[in-house]
Amino acid sequence: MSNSETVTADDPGVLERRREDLNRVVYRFKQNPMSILGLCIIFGFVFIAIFAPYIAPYPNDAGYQNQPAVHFDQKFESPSAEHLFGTDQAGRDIFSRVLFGTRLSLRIGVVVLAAAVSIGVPVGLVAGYLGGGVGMALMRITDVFLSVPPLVLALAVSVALEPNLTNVMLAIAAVWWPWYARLTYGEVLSVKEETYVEASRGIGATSTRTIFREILPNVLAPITVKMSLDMGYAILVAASLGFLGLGAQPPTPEWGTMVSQGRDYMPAQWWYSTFPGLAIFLIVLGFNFLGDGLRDMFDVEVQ
Amino acid sequence: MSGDPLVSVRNLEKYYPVDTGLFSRTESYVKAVDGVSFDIMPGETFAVVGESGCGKTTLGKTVARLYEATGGTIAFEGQDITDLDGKALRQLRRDIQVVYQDPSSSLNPRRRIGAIVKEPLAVHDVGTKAERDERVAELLRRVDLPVEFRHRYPNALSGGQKQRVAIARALAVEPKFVVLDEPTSALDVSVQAKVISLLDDLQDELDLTYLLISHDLSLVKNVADRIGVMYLGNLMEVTDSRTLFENPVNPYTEQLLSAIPVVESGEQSLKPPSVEVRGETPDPKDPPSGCPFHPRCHRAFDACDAVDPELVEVEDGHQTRCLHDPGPKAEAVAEHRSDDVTQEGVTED
Amino acid sequence: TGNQSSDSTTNDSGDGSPDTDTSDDGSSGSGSGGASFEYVTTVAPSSLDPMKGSDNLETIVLHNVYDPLVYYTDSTPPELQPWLAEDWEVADDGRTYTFNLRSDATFHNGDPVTASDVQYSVQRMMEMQNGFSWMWSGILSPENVTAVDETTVEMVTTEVFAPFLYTLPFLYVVNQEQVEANAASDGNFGEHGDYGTSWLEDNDAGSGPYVLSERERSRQIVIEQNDDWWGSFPDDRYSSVTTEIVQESATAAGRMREGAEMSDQWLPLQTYNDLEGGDDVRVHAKATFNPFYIYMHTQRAPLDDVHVRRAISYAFDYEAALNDVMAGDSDHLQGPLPGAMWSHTEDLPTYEQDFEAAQAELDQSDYSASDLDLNYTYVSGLTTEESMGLLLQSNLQELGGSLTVERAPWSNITEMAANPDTTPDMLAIYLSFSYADPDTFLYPAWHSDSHGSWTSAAWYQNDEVDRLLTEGRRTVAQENRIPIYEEAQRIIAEDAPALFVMNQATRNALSESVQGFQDNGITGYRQTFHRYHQD
Amino acid sequence: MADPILSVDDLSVEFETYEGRHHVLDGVDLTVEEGETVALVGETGCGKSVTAKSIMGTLPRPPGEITSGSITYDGTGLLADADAHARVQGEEMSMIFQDPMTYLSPVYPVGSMMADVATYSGGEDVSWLGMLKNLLGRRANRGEIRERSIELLDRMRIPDPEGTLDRYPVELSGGMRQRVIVAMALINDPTFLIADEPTTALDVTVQDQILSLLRERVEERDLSMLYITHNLGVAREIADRICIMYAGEIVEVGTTEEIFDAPLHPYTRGLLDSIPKLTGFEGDGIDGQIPDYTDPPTGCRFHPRCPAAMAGTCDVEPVESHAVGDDRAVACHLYEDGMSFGEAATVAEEEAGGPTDEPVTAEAGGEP
Amino acid sequence: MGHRNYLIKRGLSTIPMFVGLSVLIFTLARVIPGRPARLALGPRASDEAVQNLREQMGLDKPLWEQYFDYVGGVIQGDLGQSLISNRNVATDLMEYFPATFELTTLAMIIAVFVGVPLGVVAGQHKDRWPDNASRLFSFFNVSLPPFWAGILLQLVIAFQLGWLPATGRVGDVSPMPIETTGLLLVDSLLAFNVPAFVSATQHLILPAITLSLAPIADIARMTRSSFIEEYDKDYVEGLRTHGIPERLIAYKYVLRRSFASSLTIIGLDYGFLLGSAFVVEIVFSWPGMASYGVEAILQKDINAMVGVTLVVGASFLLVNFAVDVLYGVFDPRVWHDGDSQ
Ligand SMILES: Nc1ncnc2c1ncn2[C@@H]1O[C@H](COP(=O)(O)OP(=O)(O)OP(=O)(O)O)[C@@H](O)[C@H]1O
Ligand SMILES: Nc1ncnc2c1ncn2[C@@H]1O[C@H](COP(=O)(O)OP(=O)(O)OP(=O)(O)O)[C@@H](O)[C@H]1O
Ligand SMILES: [Mg+2]
Ligand SMILES: [Mg+2]
Ligand code: NI
Repeated sequence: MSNSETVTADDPGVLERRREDLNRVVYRFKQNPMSILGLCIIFGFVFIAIFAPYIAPYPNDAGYQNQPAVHFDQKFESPSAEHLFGTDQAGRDIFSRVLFGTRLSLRIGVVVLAAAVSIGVPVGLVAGYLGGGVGMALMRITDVFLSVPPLVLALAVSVALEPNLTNVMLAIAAVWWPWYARLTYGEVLSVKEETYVEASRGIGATSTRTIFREILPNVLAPITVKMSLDMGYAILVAASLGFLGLGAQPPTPEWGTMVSQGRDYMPAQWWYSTFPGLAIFLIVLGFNFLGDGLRDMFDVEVQ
Repeated sequence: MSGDPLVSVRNLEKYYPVDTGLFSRTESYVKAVDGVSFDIMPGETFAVVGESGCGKTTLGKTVARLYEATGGTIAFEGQDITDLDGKALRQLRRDIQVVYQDPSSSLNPRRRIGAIVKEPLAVHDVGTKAERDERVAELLRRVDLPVEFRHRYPNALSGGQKQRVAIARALAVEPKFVVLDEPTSALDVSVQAKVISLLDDLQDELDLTYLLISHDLSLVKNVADRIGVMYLGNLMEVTDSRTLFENPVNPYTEQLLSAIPVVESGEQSLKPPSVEVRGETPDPKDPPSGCPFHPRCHRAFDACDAVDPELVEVEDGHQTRCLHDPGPKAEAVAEHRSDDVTQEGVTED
Repeated sequence: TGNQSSDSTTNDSGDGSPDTDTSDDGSSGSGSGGASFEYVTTVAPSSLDPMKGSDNLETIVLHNVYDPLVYYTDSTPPELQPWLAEDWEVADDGRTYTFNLRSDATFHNGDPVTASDVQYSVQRMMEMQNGFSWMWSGILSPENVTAVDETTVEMVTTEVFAPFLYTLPFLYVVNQEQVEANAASDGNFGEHGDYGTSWLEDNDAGSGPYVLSERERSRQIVIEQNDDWWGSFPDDRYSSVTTEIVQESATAAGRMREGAEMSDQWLPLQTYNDLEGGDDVRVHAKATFNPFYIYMHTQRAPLDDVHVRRAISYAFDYEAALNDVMAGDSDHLQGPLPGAMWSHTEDLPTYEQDFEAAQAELDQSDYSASDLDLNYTYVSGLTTEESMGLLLQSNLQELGGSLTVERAPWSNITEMAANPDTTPDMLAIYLSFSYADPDTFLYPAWHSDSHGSWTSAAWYQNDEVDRLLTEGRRTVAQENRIPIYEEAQRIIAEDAPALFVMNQATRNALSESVQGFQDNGITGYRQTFHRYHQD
Repeated sequence: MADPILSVDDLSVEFETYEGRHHVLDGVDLTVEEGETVALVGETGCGKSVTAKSIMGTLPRPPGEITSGSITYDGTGLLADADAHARVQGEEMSMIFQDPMTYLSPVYPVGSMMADVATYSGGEDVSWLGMLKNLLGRRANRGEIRERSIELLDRMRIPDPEGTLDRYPVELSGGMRQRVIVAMALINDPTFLIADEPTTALDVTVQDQILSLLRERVEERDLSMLYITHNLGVAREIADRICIMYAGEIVEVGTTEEIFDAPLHPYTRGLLDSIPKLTGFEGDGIDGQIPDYTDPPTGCRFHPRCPAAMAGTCDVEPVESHAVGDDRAVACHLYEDGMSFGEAATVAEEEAGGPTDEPVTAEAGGEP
Repeated sequence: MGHRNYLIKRGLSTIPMFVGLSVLIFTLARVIPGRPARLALGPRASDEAVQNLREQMGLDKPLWEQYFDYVGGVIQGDLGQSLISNRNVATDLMEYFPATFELTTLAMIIAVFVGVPLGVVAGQHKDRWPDNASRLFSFFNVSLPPFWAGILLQLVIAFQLGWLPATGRVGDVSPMPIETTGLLLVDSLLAFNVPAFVSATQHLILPAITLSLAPIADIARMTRSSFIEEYDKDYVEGLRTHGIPERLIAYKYVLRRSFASSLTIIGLDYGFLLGSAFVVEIVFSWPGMASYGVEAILQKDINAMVGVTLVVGASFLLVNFAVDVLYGVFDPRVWHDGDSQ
């Protein structure tokens, strides 16, 4: 007992070790100014999402607190000090709606990826680890999903279900998991070749233990990177569905839907489409910057 | 040799299916291990040497039950373990451990040394948490590593240190039999020497039995009690280490020995007279007919490409696999032996 | 009762010649030389089979290529005028109709139009069960149509159905011989094979003023003047009409500016506003028969309480709806019927925004404002309906209730409305119009027999109204039907099973040069190109 | 004696990485006489390849940087004059690499690569047009080059040399590939050859074959060769002279017999002891590991591992190379003042006896 | 293994994918709530009529039976009747697919011809300004929502500057070229119909550019990273040591391998592109399969929906097959996969 205590006394200390790790991460990260910019953009959007009610000049125009407001008498006002991004066909402040739209987009991104990862990663793990017929079958199924463009499949799924927001998210997740399955599968295949996996079997560990202790931690890096890149894409696909008329219900502001509605009023009311589109662009850009930085940091290649 | 062997391998086979493409239902195999038999006595070091791709690793891992044998039997402490599975197999793993060739890839880069060494204890649910920690410290000390290394990640260790960690892990559950798969081939010589002497000490101390796999004849000569020389999935010659160097009877052993670069002038005299080494190891998917070694053999004669020799005992405890010592296949050889051809007559095909 | 004035229906607008404003038959025969007319639309027709087509663009083409027995005039509300049938009479039983066909009508291939063609057309319509056939299901079956002689057809309806004649402008007469000759042998209609359906997509078998000359799916449809038409064209007629299908309203607007003659009525309001400013384009806006309702689910709490429904009706801001959401030229509906329909009565309770009245109604109900937690569903993509929902949402909020606005694709909405449990609390619907009779608005919406259809999404159940509406159908003479419908309207308006929001103005953009356009409010009959001419 | 064909003087190379600056080579001196084979021997990471690359002029810069020293080839200073370097590299020198698996382009038949080497080595540039022609397979002296290649492969004892030219590297075994690489290095008749561990990845039997091929070729053409290896046995077979390198420093130079029969430097001795021999093997290896180049030990770089390290001297004072007889030099404080091996051994004995066996805890470096 | 074997094997492996695809799509289409028969007949059709149509369409049979009927039809080129167009879906697709094909192909060509050089330039100048500029450009491209990018292009180039038409596939030209391939560019060229060709090209430019933005970025990124990776390989060092000119190394050796890696991305991107076409065609009123497909999906026109998705999936599979074949051309190791280690 005393011995084990002396052992810990030699120890550089957990905190210090953590800091060391962190330092390295920070160092790699600092090398890449774009990823810092990305991080800033994302923090910016998260900030906006949290504090939207306080930042937005007309929170009710975005349906805040279930007290949606309309001002048909102010419809289609062009951008001004009062309405930074102008107003829409119901006289609502587009600026406020764009700000509130952040909440939805982030939520979609998070939910979609959480769902996609929780289906795709286990499938990939199992297929990769077991290999053989089961693995083959699982991956063939995955490939079938992959052969339909995500947007098309999501469109079909979200129509098959009732077209509300939850189902849109489900639909996107349904087309997204195969990418994670494939990525995980590929990673598992290469990690599986590592001797430490065999070693784990060699000391008598069960498959589950091997998968979770030895394999999973080693495939997390590319998955994390892909997730951060995919946040942007998921938001983009959701916006595309919104654009095609499947998205959040009014008056909830949804960027894709706004772009789509604004299109009817082009080019006269150009601001209607332009600003929500810009928001999508920025947030996706932010996630791409970040993801790319992470990719450099973890030094992994994901598609 | 006396007493019962700890490990007894009979006619062990391990074939890898080869995908030969269109429509064929994997009828073709790489016969990585093709009918190998040997015994290992308790406390002894049995070494297998051979060139790259000859099936050494496959043999070692099949014996350690990491791979399923295609045929043959493996007995451990007199008990047939060829078909153990499930819990019984996991139990067996406490007795049989493996140390791998590449120390970098045999340690999970995302786990700390402490956790890696503790893993077998956790798997087999040995002791309380405190006891396990204690045991890990002890193990690290035993392999001459500072105890505080337990908090490091493998990539902060040098190759030799990693290999020590791997050894500590293998020893954690007090195995009786350890398969050492080229444990030092990834290390520098100055480090290799240390690891080898560590393994040697451990063997004496813990009463371990080793199956040592290596391609380095000089190394093997110094550490092994008995040696098997392997070529294309077959054991070509098996004997104790002194005899192998003093009196090699198999032409392949001769070639191997004569090709060793030596550093001391004294060594030169221990090598057999220089023979010409020809060709390279054939494609294991498409092995030659007859004796697998005949296309490269400096002593081949025309029977060699027709008759596959068997491992026969030429003297007590000294086996070889060559038509010059034909054993039961004598008649078949005689049939083919039209003339006393030794050198010419066989060409690569 | 009403078996008296059967012939009174025949008389309207005289004597069997088309109501071309300029007359002189001499010009009609000598075909070519007329101008060409470009009609721009954003809607593509799915079928040009006269027994399949039923929506906007389809009927536009069908009306110009096929002749029905009777035709609508271009007045509002439209009246009936003789067409293939020179005259007709209704027997005293109110069920037997005898039509005398004109003898000079020929199909485009030269065959004469005969009574058996009419009989065949009914048979084809009712057996294919597609397109407009719902109008006559349960009312007219093929075996009750007989060709008395070459030019006399007798139809016997299964029961008295007063609007029957008003439905006949949608029954196109096809050339039996030609259709049968071109029918594919394998199809869904037994001995009739495919009933000629695939052939009719690219060819016509009609006798109308124009001949289908070219159809390029999703691009254009060209119809050319029928030189042998029995009727007459105005002098400066359009001898060929090209319907150009464009995808975008912006393109449609562009085509108009570049000199197209006319565009359809489905462009966004904004586009019409933009067009109006232009030089040679005028936008014709008229509120005819395009009522917009917001149904309230009368069988679900709290909307099952008439006071709640009235309270909501008082809470809605009709002013904003008509002037801010719309452009100010739509009408506020008074009760269920558009003002232009005969039997509409001015003397109905009309709802204006009045929160005091709303509150008063609410006080009389069993519910309080906080119970008003409702859902409003509209058709995806219809911005006006969305805006109306948002407006209602803010109005209800003011009242103390709440409303969620939901969009659903049209295909889902019809599904939802089939079942009272899935029908939304409030449903925004343009009650599309078919034949020119009050029955077309009232029966499908308010008679309990119509429950399950999207037209009846209020699940309204009032025995008195049921009785009146049935009686209205059974009463043949129009003057006798008027009081019946007035009474029904009054009850419905009092019950407020829907917000009678507006009768939306229909817009058409026309080139300044086009004359003869009259919006009679009937789908397809607006675009009766043989009535148009250049100035 | 004539001037050496290659001489490297006081070469220091550093690398800039995110971990900091690596001081890899620290004053390397090296000479190769005409017609001589010199082996550069040392363990992994000691800077052998960096030395070779510096000589060939293919050191990646950045991150590498030559901070001092000179390289002279046949009287020409190479470091000062990039053009001369390029010319010498192309026309006079050639190199054989360690890993036969990765030093051939996987997407061209080996013949195509050989032809390119034959055509372009010499450093002349290629025009876009020339490249297009090349890609379309119509270079100028195609037939001649092909013949030369076939002949060379044949001399490399490659069965079916003609067919081999049209094969892709994947279709060849490791030994075959290594022969092709050797052939490629020899195709333009270089006068100086650098072989960077050409047999490390091969089996002993194949290694034996390649070594005898190389020996033959060197003798036949009177090539000068710098042979890099970590295998003392191989060095003994091929080299006339051996340089032992440790952590970026040449610690000992001598003829092959001298090095093996009477190693002077403690490292050389340790190394020799560590090698398992047929005659027996009692060696214990050398404690510790190669130091971290970001912060190399002061004084003698070997001192933390040296059993004979003299506290106060070895860890403080930089070592100089001391000539011990002709052609023989050793960089160790023990041999300061021209001490002989015997004397040094006594000193070493004393020193080693003093501070007992250091536990492995003291292993140097290791921090990332 | 020989080349032919590889091709056949690779080709055969797409068949189960195709079957899987059809099952997936088919099932998805049939579980969609909403009764297609009712939709087909219009809102006021009688229940009886609906029931009849259901029987006609076989919707009352068990799902697997419907599937086999369907597959039987597909084999004969019959994709079932479209509810919205009242035609066989195959006929519809023959009409709409060429437009989509023309658009996506041009977009892909643009993407390759811009993306690859961009990636090479970036790779050659790693971490210097051309690299940073090219990467930034790529980031912008992938982040642009295609529908929004299209709208912006329309706004600026079509509406503001008036350089190119905003929507549609061809302007008001007569005579229209006769349809032979369905690809307007090809048809008009075949007919030497210059005005039609010019107009078709003008109409094609904006949507094709919009579609190509994201793949440009992807291809550039992939080319860059594989170029850099390849540039780091030992054999490149070897070539350099032998004094091979840098240009030859870069363009003969490195580019060939890195292009092979980019090819995989090109295959995947084609699928992505078909997906984006769904929104881009809407924005530009492009009369292609995607607009038809969106309509079909929203209107629950199941046969059309299945048909469109099948065609999209099949194109994707085919393109990827082609890519794999091309991959073998650029990297011959593929043919010898399994020949030797
Ligand atoms: N998982 C596998 N699938 C197919 N073939 C295999 C597999 N593992 C090994 N082989 C083949 O079996 C043969 C023997 O391989 P093995 O790894 O046992 O050789 P080895 O003697 O250990 O070689 P080395 O000295 O290179 O480690 C080789 O030809 C190898 O290609
Ligand atoms: N491009 C580089 N960037 C950074 N460090 C480098 C680079 N090349 C070499 N080094 C460092 O220089 C040191 C010497 O490397 P070098 O390749 O010369 O060793 P070596 O003696 O050839 O070893 P081996 O026997 O493993 O080939 C190593 O520590 C390595 O980390
Ligand atoms: Mg091995
Ligand atoms: Mg090296
Ligand atoms: Ni092949």
